[in-house]
Amino acid sequence: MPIDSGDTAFILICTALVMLMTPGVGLFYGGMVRKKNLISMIALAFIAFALVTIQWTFVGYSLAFGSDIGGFIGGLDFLGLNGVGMEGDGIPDLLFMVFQLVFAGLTLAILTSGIAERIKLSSFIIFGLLWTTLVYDPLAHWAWGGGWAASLGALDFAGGTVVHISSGFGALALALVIGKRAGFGQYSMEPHNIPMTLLGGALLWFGWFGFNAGSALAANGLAASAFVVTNISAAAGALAWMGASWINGKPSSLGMISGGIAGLVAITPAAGFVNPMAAIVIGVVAGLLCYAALLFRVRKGLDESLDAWAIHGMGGLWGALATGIFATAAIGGVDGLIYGNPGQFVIQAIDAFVAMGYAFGVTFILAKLVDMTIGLRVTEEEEYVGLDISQHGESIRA
Amino acid sequence: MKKIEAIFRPEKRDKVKTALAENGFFAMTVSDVRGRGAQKGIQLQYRGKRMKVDLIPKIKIEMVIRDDDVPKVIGTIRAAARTGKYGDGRKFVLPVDQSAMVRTDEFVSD
Amino acid sequence: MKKVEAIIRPEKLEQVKKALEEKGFFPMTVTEVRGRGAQKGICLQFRGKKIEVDLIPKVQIDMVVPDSDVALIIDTIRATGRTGKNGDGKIFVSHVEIVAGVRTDEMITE
Amino acid sequence: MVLDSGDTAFIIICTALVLLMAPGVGLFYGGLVRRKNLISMFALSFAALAIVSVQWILFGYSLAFGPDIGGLIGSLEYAGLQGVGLSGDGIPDLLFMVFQMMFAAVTLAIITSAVAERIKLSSFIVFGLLWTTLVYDPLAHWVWGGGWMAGSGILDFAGGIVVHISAGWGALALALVIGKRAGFGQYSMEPHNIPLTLLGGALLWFGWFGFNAGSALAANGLAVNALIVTNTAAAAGTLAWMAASWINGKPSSIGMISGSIAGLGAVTPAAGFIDPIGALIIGAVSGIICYYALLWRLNRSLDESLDAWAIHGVGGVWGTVALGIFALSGIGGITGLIGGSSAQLALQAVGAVAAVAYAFAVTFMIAKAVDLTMGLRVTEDEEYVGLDISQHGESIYV
Repeated sequence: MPIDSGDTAFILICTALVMLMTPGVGLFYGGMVRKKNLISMIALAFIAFALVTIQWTFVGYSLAFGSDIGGFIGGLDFLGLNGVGMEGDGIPDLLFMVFQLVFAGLTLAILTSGIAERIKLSSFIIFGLLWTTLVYDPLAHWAWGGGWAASLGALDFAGGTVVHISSGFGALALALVIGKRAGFGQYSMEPHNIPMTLLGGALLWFGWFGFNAGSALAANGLAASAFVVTNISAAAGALAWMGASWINGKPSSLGMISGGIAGLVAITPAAGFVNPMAAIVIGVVAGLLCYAALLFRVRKGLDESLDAWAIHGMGGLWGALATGIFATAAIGGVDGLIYGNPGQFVIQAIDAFVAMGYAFGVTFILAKLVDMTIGLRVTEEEEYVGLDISQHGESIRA
Repeated sequence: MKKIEAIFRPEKRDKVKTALAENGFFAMTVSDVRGRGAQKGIQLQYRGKRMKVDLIPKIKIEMVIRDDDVPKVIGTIRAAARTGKYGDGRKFVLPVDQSAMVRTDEFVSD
Repeated sequence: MKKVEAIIRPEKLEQVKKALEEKGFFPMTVTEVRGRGAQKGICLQFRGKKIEVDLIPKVQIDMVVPDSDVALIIDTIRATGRTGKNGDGKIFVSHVEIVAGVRTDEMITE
Repeated sequence: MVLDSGDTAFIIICTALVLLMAPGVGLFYGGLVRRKNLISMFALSFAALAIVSVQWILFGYSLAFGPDIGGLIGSLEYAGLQGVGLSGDGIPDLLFMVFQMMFAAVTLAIITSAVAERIKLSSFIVFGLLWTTLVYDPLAHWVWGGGWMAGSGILDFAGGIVVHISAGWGALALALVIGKRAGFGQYSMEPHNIPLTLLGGALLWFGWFGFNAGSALAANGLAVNALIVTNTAAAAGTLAWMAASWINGKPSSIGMISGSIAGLGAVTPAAGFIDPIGALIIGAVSGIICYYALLWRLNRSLDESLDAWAIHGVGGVWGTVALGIFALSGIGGITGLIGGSSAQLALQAVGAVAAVAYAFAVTFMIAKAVDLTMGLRVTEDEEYVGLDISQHGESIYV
């Protein structure tokens, strides 16, 4: 099939939009930490993106999208982008490659939630390279590169399993290995710059249109449908979280934007398969579920600091299951539970739980490995003065 | 009347505020400051190079109270703000000669 | 004990800090403040219009020291903080009755 | 040729992305200055955007892209956009005009680096108008408007010569004329708001996709390649600068983002001619040489305050020359040194040297002329209280 200029234009722009989500995550997280770690959070997002760019160019793309080896991983045939060219099916192969690259970069940035305010920069670089190679790339292969999940018929439109379950449950494992922040639970660690978090959230919402609609890989009706349900689910999630937190006190702006993100996460795997009414249900449930997960996390005294687990992990899990419930053949060609196809729900559940187990298990092992060799964590004094000064030699003047 | 200036760790702010309020001391002014004490800041080891972080963020609260409340306020702040490690901070007590309200014409002097 | 409050130009902070350190005075608290002095700020001429900028950013250094050190500290701050132009700042000294540590039960009274 | 809706859609969006780079530069620079000059840096970028938008429509576009006069400048045939219409080759001529306008605007915004914290607003407006007319427009004509560089085969895909060499070396000349900031070298002038600079850097990186990919002027394989090499060079520059500065101390986030911009600046001229591996090398080398250029600038205590010279100027020269080294015939039809042909390298070197000399010399003369007539610089008191208050009557203090 020849290259279509409209499709190519659309995916080029979507790639740029998804790229902007990575600093968006940095700002989102940066506003939620204490002032002494703000620069560090934004810097980690940039470093994640830069690292993955290089890794993806050399091996990552090939591992994820190379010819299938046993359903588990891609072969090394696209090493160094060998054979990935300007021709392709509707859009150039190279464009597909870079569109997938920005997803991988974003996923590593989301993971930094688990190690906020206490990670050693050098260890993050090593860990990040290992993680994207051994967790992200296989998961991307399973779902999109012709791996076992794809053969089974599991649906993941834009990355509920690959991006959100992997980063959310990975962040949880990572937080368990690195341990709590000094003083966690003894005194409050309030977000110090909420407008910055709201700005980051806005960039995320904006970029998510590229993320989900672009996953149609063409400027067509499916992309438009994905765009619509993405926005609806985000709005429903924001209102649901706001409502739930209002019952317990004041509806914080932070809760509202978290609900928005929860809705966006949950609709991600389903965006190409569900209609707007289902998107409302998915978004509302995501808002409530992620809010409950966050309260559970806080009550348990788990320091998965910025709630990638509660929002991306649990939201991604719900979204993967919801795809099996609400999918309708009229949109994506596959029916779900409520349209009389319980089989799809079972497939979604298998895929989601295997991905969850894999992401958690492998992340845990990698984190332990890095921790035992070079140490994940900064010293107590470095942590006390903050990572901005201790890792970057910079600080924010009052 | 005395003025108390207490400088302590920022993360203890809420605890100190609550403890003072429970003992009936409510009025105060709070500022974000940076400071260093006799222990000369925090030394970080960095690849053999040493790096000194000397001005560390602290909280300063200022309260003007009656002379006989001084020991109680000092005790309360101490109990709430102490971790036992260097960098817990200091309190200074200064004499205040007069205190005048802005809203009313009230004028208190010793 | 005396409390020295020195209000200086922000760009002089590093030099003043260093000079005090060399003279052996390490502990201090630094606050970013804005202030105006007797010269009534800086008056800018703009096409016949006058713009007065009166609250100009300054840095306040607070130190509590034995009475006998006050003169040396004032000299040191003056020597390094001075540019000779309006707006170099001012130094105030007040009496401190009690100095109490937070980490320890240290209590110095006069 | 008829208009292509895909290409047109793409370039319209790219124009918007490039527009966003102007405030991006403002944020980037705004975070690097002292707090009393933040509004001023931001306002200068907006002023640059406004000045150039008007100048470009009245006669700038015609000077750059009008019928050639002696290889040096375009004629005034398109003055007032006469004859620039809705028809065109793939995209409407008007769209090409406005896309180019944004480049001119961003270039003028970049040059404000040299005059940060001490320029008189009225003088900047006069200087900016002269500069964009006498430096930018001729250079754009030479390279893209059918001038002597285009005629002799000197290549510049998206503006290494036109945008980065001109802004960077112009900034150096301007800094020499206006002189150092009061107190420069006597006390430190630390960046006061690093997160703002990082946000600006994120917007630049994002906008650069439009800048470079859009320069293909169509949504095709060449655009895709340009986007990928842009991203790759940015990532390589980030990591290279980070590593270089890590050796000398802490890897600052400012250094990291400066490395990104260095990579982006260097890949700009080459984006349509190289592959991702070439981009990796160009980006990494750019990160390192721009870092040393910055150190050199500091050693010589030159107050080219925000390093447009070190990053855009030096990075632009390197990128322009590197095009002659890494060009592959399979991508842009040009063979560089690694393909066994040294002819292009020689041409590129001539182009870079000529552009450096022209930009530096003419900027120097314009700056001198403005300085002698109306004075470039604010008074000492105005500088001390900051340009926010003295030039705009505003302040970010509460």
